[in-house]
Amino acid sequence: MEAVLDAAFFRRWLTRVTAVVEREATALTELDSAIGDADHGSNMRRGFDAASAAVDSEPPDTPGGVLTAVGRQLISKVGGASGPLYGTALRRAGRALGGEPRVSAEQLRDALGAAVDGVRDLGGAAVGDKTMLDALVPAVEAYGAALERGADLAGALDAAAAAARDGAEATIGLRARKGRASYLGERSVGHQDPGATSTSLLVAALADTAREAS
Amino acid sequence: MEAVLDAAFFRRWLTRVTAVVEREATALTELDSAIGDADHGSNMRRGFDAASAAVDSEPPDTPGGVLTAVGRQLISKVGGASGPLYGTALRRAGRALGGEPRVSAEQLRDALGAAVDGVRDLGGAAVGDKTMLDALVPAVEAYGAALERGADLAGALDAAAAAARDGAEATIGLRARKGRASYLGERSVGHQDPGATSTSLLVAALADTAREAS
Amino acid sequence: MKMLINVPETVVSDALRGLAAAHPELTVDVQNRLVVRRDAPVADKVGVVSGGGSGHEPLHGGYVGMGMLDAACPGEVFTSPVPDQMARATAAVHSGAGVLHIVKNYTGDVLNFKLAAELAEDEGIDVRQVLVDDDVAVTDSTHTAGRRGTGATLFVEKVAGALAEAGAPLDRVAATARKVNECSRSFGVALSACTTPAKGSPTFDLPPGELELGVGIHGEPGRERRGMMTAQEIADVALDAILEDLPPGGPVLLLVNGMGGTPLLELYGFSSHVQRILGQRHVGVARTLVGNYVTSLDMAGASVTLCRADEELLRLWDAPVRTPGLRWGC
Amino acid sequence: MKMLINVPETVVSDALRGLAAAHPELTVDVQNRLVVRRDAPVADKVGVVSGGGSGHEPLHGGYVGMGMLDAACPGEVFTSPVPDQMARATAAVHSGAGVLHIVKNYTGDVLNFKLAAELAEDEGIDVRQVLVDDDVAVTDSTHTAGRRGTGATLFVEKVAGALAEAGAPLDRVAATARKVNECSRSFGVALSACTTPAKGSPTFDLPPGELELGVGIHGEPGRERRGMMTAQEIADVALDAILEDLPPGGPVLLLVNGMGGTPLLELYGFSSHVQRILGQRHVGVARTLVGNYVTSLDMAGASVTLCRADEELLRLWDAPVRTPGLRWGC
Ligand SMILES: Nc1ncnc2c1ncn2[C@@H]1O[C@H](COP(=O)(O)OP(=O)(O)O)[C@@H](O)[C@H]1O
Ligand SMILES: Nc1ncnc2c1ncn2[C@@H]1O[C@H](COP(=O)(O)OP(=O)(O)O)[C@@H](O)[C@H]1O
Ligand SMILES: [Mg+2]
Ligand SMILES: [Mg+2]
Ligand SMILES: [Mg+2]
Ligand SMILES: [Mg+2]
Repeated sequence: MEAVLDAAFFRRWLTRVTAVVEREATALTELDSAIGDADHGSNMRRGFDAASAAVDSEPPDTPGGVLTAVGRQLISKVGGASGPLYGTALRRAGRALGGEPRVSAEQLRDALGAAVDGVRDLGGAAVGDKTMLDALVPAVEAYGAALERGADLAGALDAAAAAARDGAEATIGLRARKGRASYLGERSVGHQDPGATSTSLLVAALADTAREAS
Repeated sequence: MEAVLDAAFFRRWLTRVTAVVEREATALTELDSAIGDADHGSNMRRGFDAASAAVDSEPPDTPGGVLTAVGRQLISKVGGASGPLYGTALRRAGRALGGEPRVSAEQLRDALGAAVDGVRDLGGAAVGDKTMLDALVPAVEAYGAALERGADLAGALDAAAAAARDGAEATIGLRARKGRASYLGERSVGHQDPGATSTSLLVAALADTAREAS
Repeated sequence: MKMLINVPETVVSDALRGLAAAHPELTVDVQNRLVVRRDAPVADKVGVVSGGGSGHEPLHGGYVGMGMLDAACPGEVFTSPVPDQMARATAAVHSGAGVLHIVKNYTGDVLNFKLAAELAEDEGIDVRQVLVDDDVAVTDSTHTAGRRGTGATLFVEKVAGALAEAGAPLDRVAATARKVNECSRSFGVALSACTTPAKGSPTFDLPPGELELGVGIHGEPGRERRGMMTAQEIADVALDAILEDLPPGGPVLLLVNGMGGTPLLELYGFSSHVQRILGQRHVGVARTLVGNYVTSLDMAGASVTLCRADEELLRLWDAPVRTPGLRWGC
Repeated sequence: MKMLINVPETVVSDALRGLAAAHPELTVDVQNRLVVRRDAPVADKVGVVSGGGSGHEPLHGGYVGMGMLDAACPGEVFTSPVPDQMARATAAVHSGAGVLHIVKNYTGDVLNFKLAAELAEDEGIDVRQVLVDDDVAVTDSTHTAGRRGTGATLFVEKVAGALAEAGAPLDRVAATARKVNECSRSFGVALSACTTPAKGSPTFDLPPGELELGVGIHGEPGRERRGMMTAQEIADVALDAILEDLPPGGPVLLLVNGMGGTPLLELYGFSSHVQRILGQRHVGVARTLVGNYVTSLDMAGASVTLCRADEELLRLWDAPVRTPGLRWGC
């Protein structure tokens, strides 16, 4: 059975992401310690804990509502670079999904595109700058391409997750041009970007949520 | 040939002490680091370097003059507890030797006694308090006893040096009641007192100077 | 690494509680993480607000008070605060004359202050922003997020605060704050990494006998690792980098800043080398500050900041200031 | 351990040169190791002199100036200065009204100041001495050199300096200084040992997960080693020891002092626990100071000092002071 993209789906995704971030927080902080300031794990954990708590206490009844609420929490609880960037990404995605109780795989594609635009507009980074965009952009592209090829939601999200993971890994070879890691110049090469890594976790959680439902 | 206790003898002693202190400075500081503030070696080195330089530049022509000059330099260059204590000890010893160009082994005994009194008066410590007195007092006693038994200068100073070394080693078992080490209470037990150790070096240098001359 | 804390999670709120108890002249909102002058908003005065990650104390909370900041928003350790904090601070110090945001140039600070300014402007508050980006260690600005804001933040906050206190309008306070930043350059060096409470171990490995040149204040490694150098050699490298880039002009304000873990004895010694080299290069020093002003937790090391100061800047620098971290003239 | 120095031998003179350059209001005699108020001797004013080993900065050189010390004599690191320094300082600040020596109770300081007082008295200068011995960690005073002088030194120097500035005669300045000491108690804790330049490695080994309770400020180990404790537990132990011994009375001056290597963020957090516990025990806090005031090089840790303060002490505490390390009211 094909997964249904309703509010419950995105709440399950949120629960999963919160658990994954909890589990991976130390690893994310470790990555951030090599080329940043050793806080990405705690930032993500603080944000998703707050988002889970907010959504649990006042559950929105649309997919857009869930994503917007998560985005708002990330903005007002995280700080740092990742807080406003992820927060804006999710708010834009939520806004793109509008007030519908269920959305289609195609609508999700557009929402993901809006998320990319949000990160680009606010942070001014491009693909190749060694940021979360290096996982997010390939993920969104792979998702769209898979849908084009006729994949179902779970299949397309699997493609997205694989692309995100590859994108995150490929940041190892990149020299950072945005964010804190850019201060290191050449010395940023050889380390995986923490934000790209957390993005790949968020996308993998989407795929897992879809697979679990189908 | 019996050593002659003239100004040259005490200058040779000073040269020897300066070299010994230079060599042992790290070890003395190490001892002071365990139960004090890790400066006894550099204190002694600073003091004897200054004393050597002063005596070389204006050589006194009596034993009393040499010891007084050394004492004055220790007081005005060392600081800490050991500076005024050693300085006063040597000034008192120098004063006891008066203005004579040569002194006897018995006069040296009285001068050493005056040194002990100087340390006692200024510092208020008694034997057993884990200080330089625990090497100095047995050394002076052993020296006097050896002279009584008819030993010559070199023999009596050898006895003094042995007693000083034993006294210094015996401070390991003592609990400090004076100086910085006293702050440690029971924890001062098990460590050799730095000041008693440097005293045993000063006395050994006296014996070596006498033996070298004889 | 051992720390004098209860648990990492409460480090910032505990410190704010301590600040509140020690400084009754400040209003500290522990819940919302704000430090505000007790007499805010001061009638007809431009409000001056700054903020950033915690771990740089006394920056910024320690610089709240008469003649300097009206409010500060401390974030988590090394994490910029969130827009809600800055928006609240802005509202709390707004007397009608507008509010200046002093923002150190880090992606997180810039983005969060940007969102905060939008929120404040929604409330009808006139907000100007000045970016501090004085760290010459970050050279290649088209390939980076731009230069970091470090020691010059102190100069900008002091001068802008003095000018606001004197009743200058928002545009003038903002323009002068920008001028201070443009006239300032910094360079930092680390002899050890720092340890954040959340991580609990040093943020990078620095073997004995090596140091990091061109470090920031967030425990990130620097531009270059070298074998250990003397204080004098370090002063040379720092001043070479700074003077190459510093605009020409008259005498300078000099800040010899400790990173937190370096004893004042060493800092003053380091400062003597800095002063000697400046003398050799014919750079006059009008005012000197030596101490831990913009720190990086327990990191051992120091930074040097120079600011070309004209008569006006010196006058504003000398104006009375009364904060926990900087005080004179009253 | 890495240090921001040239060579260990010049650490103190380099720091004095740095102090001189940063503070034109002080006369620094690098050769003779003296820091003196530029306007000394102040006519008809009692001179106030202190000194001790270096490594405790800003103590003592950083407390020279209007309303506090007239002169300070810095010794080598952790080594008391020599009598010649103190005698010179005494002569330099003697206006005819006599001179007070503020001496921390360590054998070296006591002996050297004693010899210095004899030298000064030979010159016909009336000298009084006040011993500071506030450290309650040293309990067994018949079996020790007596309690150490630590944090209370700051209180004694500030209050004696204010009273001398107000024109009080020598006996009164000395008596009040003694009263401050008698009303003060301190307790210190180390999370790490410090490293002296001469030794170049930590003065004692403190394994991860352990701390030293009841430490002094010279890198000596404390009275007891324990497994790591929270800030709150440490505050409890320190206040238990202090309050058991503190004379009863009114509100207190509180100093939460950093040993040098502990970030201000942690110190303020620690201070919040100290204040909370004092509140629970109904001890009113009249004034609070949080920061690195009496340090021990780069040692991580903190000490707490309380001083029962009557109206007069509070007035003297609040009086204007203008020194590199403590400044208010002017
Ligand atoms: N301008 C930017 N655009 C997109 N992503 C960015 C940008 N700057 C930083 N990032 C991402 O943010 C991550 C760091 O997040 P985090 O550590 O939480 O914040 P901070 O850098 O403020 O400490 C980086 O790994 C990078 O992926
Ligand atoms: N009151 C005293 N009487 C005699 N000797 C003392 C006294 N106090 C300390 N000492 C000696 O001084 C030594 C320490 O000297 P040093 O380390 O140079 O000075 P400080 O203790 O001031 O650092 C001790 O090991 C002890 O032998
Ligand atoms: Mg980070
Ligand atoms: Mg010693
Ligand atoms: Mg951060
Ligand atoms: Mg000493």
